[in-house]
Amino acid sequence: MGSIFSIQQVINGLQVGSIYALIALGYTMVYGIVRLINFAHGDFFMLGAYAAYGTFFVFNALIVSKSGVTAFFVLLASMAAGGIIALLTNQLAYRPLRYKPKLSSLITAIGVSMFLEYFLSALPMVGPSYRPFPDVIPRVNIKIGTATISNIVIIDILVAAVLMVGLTLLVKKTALGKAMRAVSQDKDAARLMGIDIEKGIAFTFLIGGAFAGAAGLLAGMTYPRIFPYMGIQPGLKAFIAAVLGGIGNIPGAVLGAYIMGLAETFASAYNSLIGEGIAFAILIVVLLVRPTGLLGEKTADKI
Amino acid sequence: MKKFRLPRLLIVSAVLFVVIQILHSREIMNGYILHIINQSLIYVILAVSLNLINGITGQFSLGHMGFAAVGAYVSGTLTSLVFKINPSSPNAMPLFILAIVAGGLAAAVIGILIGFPSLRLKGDYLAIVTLGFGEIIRTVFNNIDYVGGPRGLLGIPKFSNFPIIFAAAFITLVVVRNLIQSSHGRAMLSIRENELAAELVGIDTTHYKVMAFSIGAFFAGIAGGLLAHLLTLAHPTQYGFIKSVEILIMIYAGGVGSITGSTIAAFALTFLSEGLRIGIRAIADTTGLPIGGEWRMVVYALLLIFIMLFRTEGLMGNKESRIITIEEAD
Amino acid sequence: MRKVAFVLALAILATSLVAAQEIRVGGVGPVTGEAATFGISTKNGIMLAAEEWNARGGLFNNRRVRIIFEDDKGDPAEGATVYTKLIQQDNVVAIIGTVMSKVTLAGAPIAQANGIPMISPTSTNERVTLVGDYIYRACFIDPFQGTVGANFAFNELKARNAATLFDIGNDYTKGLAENFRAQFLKLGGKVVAFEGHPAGATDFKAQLTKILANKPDVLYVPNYYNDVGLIAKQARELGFNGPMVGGDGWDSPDLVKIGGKAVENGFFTNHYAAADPRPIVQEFVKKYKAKFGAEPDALATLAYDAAYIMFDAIRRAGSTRGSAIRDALKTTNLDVVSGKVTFDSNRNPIKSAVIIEMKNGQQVYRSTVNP
Amino acid sequence: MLEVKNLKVSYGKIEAIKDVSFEVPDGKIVTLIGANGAGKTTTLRAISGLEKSAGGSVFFDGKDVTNLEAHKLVPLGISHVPEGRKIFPTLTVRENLELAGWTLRNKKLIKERMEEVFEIFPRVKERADQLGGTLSGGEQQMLAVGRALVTGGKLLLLDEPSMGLAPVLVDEIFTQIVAINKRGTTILLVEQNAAEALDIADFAYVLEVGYSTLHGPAKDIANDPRVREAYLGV
Repeated sequence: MGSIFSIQQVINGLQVGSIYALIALGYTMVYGIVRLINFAHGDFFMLGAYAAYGTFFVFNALIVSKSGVTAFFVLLASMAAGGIIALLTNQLAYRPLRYKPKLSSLITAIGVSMFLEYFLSALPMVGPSYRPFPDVIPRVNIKIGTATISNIVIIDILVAAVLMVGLTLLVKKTALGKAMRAVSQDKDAARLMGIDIEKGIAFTFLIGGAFAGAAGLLAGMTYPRIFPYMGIQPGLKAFIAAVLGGIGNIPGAVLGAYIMGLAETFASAYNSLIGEGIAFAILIVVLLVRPTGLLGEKTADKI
Repeated sequence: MKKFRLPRLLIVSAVLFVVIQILHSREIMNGYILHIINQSLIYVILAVSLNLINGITGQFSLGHMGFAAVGAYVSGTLTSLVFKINPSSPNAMPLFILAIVAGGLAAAVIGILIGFPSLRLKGDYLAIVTLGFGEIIRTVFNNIDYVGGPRGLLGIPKFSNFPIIFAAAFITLVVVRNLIQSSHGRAMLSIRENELAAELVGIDTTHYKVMAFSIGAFFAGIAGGLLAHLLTLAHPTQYGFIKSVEILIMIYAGGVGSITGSTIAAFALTFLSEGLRIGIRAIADTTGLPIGGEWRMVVYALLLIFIMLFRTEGLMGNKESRIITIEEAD
Repeated sequence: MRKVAFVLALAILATSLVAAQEIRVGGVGPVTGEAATFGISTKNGIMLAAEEWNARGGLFNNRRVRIIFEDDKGDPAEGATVYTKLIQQDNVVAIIGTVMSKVTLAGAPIAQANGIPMISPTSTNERVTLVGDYIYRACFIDPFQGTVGANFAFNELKARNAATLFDIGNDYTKGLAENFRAQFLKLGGKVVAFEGHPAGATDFKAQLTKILANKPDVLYVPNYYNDVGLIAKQARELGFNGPMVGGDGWDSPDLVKIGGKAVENGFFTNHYAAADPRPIVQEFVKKYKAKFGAEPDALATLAYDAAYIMFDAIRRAGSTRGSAIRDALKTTNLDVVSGKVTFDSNRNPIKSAVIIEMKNGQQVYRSTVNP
Repeated sequence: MLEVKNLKVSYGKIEAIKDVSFEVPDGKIVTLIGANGAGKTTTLRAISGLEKSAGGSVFFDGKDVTNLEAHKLVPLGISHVPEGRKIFPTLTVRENLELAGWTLRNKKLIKERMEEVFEIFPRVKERADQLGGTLSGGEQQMLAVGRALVTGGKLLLLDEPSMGLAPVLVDEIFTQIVAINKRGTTILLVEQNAAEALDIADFAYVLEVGYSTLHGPAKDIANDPRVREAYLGV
C-alpha cells in the first residue's frame, strides 16, 4: 500500500493534474460562453507546443546566450499560436453557425480538429513523427525525503495556480469579466445591455486558446516529446475535468483536473489495468450524483 | 382500412439488391466496390440506430461504438470460441444469425444501462457520460485476455457477406422507420422538442428514452457483429470515441432526425473517403506534386467543415425521402 | 488519315506493352492517425527498395516494379478495405504490409483467399502467418525477442529481480513483456513488478514509483522509442540507475533525442547494428539518409527488408502468378540489412538478433544471438 | 421617434410577422395588443435587433436602423426590456445594473442612473447585493426595467411587464411606467393585459396573426366593439 499513497505518488498526481488543469481552464471558459464542446481545444494545445518548438530553435540560432530571453519568446509564441488559431477557428468555423442548431458547430469543431491534426501530420516540414522537445529551462531534480520532484513540475503547478487566480479575478472583478459572464448566461440580455457578444466570444477564444498554447509549452517541457496527435487525449481529459468541476466554473476546472490527476495516479499505482478507465468512472459517478459537476451552479430549468 | 400495397422501400431495396448482385456476378463491379458497399451498409445500420437515439429522441450520445463493441465481442466469442462454428457445416448459418442476434441483445441490455443516466442528465453532460461508458466498455475488452485483450478477438469466421449485411440494413431501416412513424415515434420526437412539455401531456419520457437507447444499441450491436464477421476479428481500438464521432458526423451530415439522410450520408462519406484515395493519387500523378495518402484526411476534414458551413441542416435537413415514408392509403 | 490511325494504334500498343511490363505491388501502412510516424517510415523503406530495384532494371525481364501505397490509418476496417482495393481494383501481384498486427490480421485473410502473397514487415503477433501459406513476415515474433531479452538480462547483466512496464493497449509490447516474464522466471529470476500503462500515456510515474518500490535490478521496457524516451527520463528522475532492456521498438535516432542521457545503460534486442560494416547495411543507411534526411528506424529497415524479400521472390519466380511467388518466398535465402533470412515452416524468418547498447548517445553493438 | 414600415420576420419557413407597420411619436406611450402568437414579441425583437427582419424597415429618430445589430442600437437610444425579464441569474443585482451601463463608459453617469433606479424601485436597492436569480418575479421585473433605465434610451420597449405578477404588483409596475414616461422617455408597450395597457397608452395598434390591423388613439381602440369582444373580454 505504501507505494500507492506515498508522497511521491501525490507529487506524480499533482503533475498530471496540473497539465490537465492548464488545458481545462481554457476549455471551461470557452464552453462557458458558447456552450460548445470545442473538440479543437486539444489541438490549440498541440499547436502551442509546436510554436514553442519552432521558436526555440530560431532563437537558439539567433541568440548566443539563451536562457531567459528565449524562454520568454517561446512562451509568447506558444500563447500567440494557440490564441490566434483559436480566434481564427471561432471566426471562420463557429461564428457563421452561431444561431444554427448547436450540434452543427459541434461537427465543424470535429472537422477543425481533424483538419489541424491531419494537416500538420501531412505537412512536409512538420510530419507525423515524434519530435524531441528541447529543455527550454534546464531540468533540476529536487529531493524531498524519499520523494523526487523536478523544477518543471513546480513550474507547472505554480503556473496553473497563477492562471487560475488571474482568470478568477478577471471574470469576477473586471467589467470585461462581468460582461463575459453576462454573455455566457443570457446572450440576448447581454446584447440588450449594448454588449457586442461576438467581441466577447472572440476575446474568450483568444484567451482560452492562449492558455491552451501555454499548456502545450509546459506539457512539452514536462514530457519532452511532441507530435500532431498529442492533443487528443489531454483534450479529452481536460474536458472531463472541466465537466467534473462544473463546466464554466474556473476553480471547478482546476479542482476537477487535480482530482483526475490524483485518481489516475492512485488507480494506476493500485492496478495498471484500471488506471485507464478510472477517469470516466469518476466522471459518471459524480455526474449522476451532482449533474452540474462539483462546483457547478445549479440553474434550475424554469418553465 | 388501408389497402395493401407493396411498400416503396421494399421495391427500391429489392431492385438495388438485384442490380448490385448482377453487376457483381458479371464482374462489372469488382470486389472492392462491393466491399465498400458492405461497409457503407454497416455504417447505415450504425447511423440510423444512432439517429434514433440522437436525432429522433434528442439524447446526445457519444458512445455508440461501445454498443457495437458489445455486439462484436459477444457474437464473435460465440462463433469462434463457444460454438466453434465450422463455416461449411449445415447449421452454420442459423448459428451465426443466432450469435449476431445474441450480440444485439447484449448490446441492448448495455443500452438500457446507459439509458438510465439520460433520465438525469441532458445535453453535453449526457454526451460526456455516454462517451465515458463507451470508453469503459472498450477498456474492459482491452483487459480481458479470454477475448484477446490488446491482441483483439481473432479467428472469427467470415460469415458476413453482401446479402446478409443488406438484409440487416433493410430490417434496421424498416424497424426504425415504422417506429418513428408510429405514436411511439411521435412521443420520442416530442421529448427532443421539449421534454418538459412532453411530460406535461403525459408522455412517459423515461420509458421512451430507455426504449430509444435499447433499440438503438440493439442495432449497433448487430452492426458490430456483422463487422467482426466481415473482418474476421474484433479489436478494442476499433470502438473508441473517434469512431463514435465518425457515426455522429454521418447523422449530422445527413440531417438530424432523417433516416434517409443518415442512409445517404453513410454511403456518401464512405465512398468519399475511398474516392479520395484515387482522387489524391490522380492529382499527384497529373500535377507531379509530392502528395500522398496523408493528404486524404486533410481534404476529408475540409469537406466536412464546408458541408456544415454551407449546408448546416445536413444533406436532407429533417425531411424523409418518399421511399422511406409509409404511404397513406387513399 | 490511315497513317495517323496506324501511328495511334502503335502508340497504344506500345503504352500497353510498357504497362504490361510494370509489376504492381501493393504497400500498406498507417500514414495518418496516431501511428502515422511508423507508417511513414514503412512507406519510405518500401519506396527506397523499389527505387533501387528499378534502377537495376526491375524485378525480371526488365519489368519495373510500381508500388501502390495505401493508408490503413491503423484501423482493421480500413486495412480490410485497402487490401481488397489493392487486390481487386489495382490488381497487385503481391502486398508488402502492414505495420500493426491487428490490421495485418484483417488484411491477411483477404490476401490468402485471393492467392496474393504478402509479407508484413513488422507484425509480430504469432497468428499473422498462421492465416495461411501466402502470409509471410520479416520481423521476429513476440516470443523470440522476449526470450532473448530475458536471457541477456539474466546471464549478461546478472539481474535477478526484474520489472517490466509495457503498453496495455499494444499487443506488441504486451507480448514481449509476457514472454520476457516467462523466460526470466524459467531462468530462476524473480519478476518483482509487471505493470502496464494505458496507450498514449505520457506520464508513467505512478507505475514507475510502484515498480521502483520493489527494488528491481533491471527494468524491461519493450515499448516504442517515443515512449521509452519518456519512461527512461522519468525512471531516472525517480532515482532508478539500473539497466533498462527493450526490444526493436527502441531502434530509432529519436530515442536519444527524446531520452537524452536517461537512455544510457540501456540495451535492446534488434535485427542489426547500424555500425555493422556489411556493405548492404552501410549502403542502406547512407541512401536512406540522403533521400529522407533522417536515419532509418527499425520500421524503415524492416520495410526495406520485407520489400527486398518480396522482390527477390518475384525475381526468382520469374512470374507474377501468386502461387509461384509464394513458392519462391518459401525458399528465400537472402542477405538483407537485418541479416541472412530464411523462413521456417510457419513462414517466420529465421535470423539472428543482436544486442545493442546505448553508450554516449550512440548505438553500440554488443553481441549476436542466434535463434 | 420610431417608424416601422411593412416589417416582416421569418423563422425558417414560418413567417412570424408578415406585415406590421406603426409609429411611435415622441414622448408618448404606444401599445401593441394582440393574442398569443400574433407577433408582438417578435416585432419588439426585430426593432431592437435581436431578430433579423426579412423585409420592411425600421426608422429611429429619422435614421434607418433596419437590421442594425442589437448592441449598436443601445447607444442610439433604444432600450428593450425583454419577455421573461432575462436577468443574469449569477450576477448580483448591482452587477446587473452596472452591466447595463456597458456602452456609457462613464462610471459617474452609471452611478447616477443607478441611484435613480434605486429611487424609483426601492425594493431593488434593498436587494442590491443579492444574486439576480434569487429575486422574486416582481423584483426581477423591476430590475429589468431598472437595467433599461441605466442604458438610458430615449425609447423604452417593454415586453409583457405584467406577466406572472400579482395584481398589486401589476398596478405598481404600470404606475411606474407612466412615471417613467412623464420623465420624458417614449414607451412602446406590448401587453396581453390589454385593458391596463389601453388605460395608460396614448395610441394603440392591434396585431393579428402577423399583421397590424386596427390602430388609433388608445381610447378609441378601447371602445372599438371588435377589440372589446376579442381582447377585453367584454
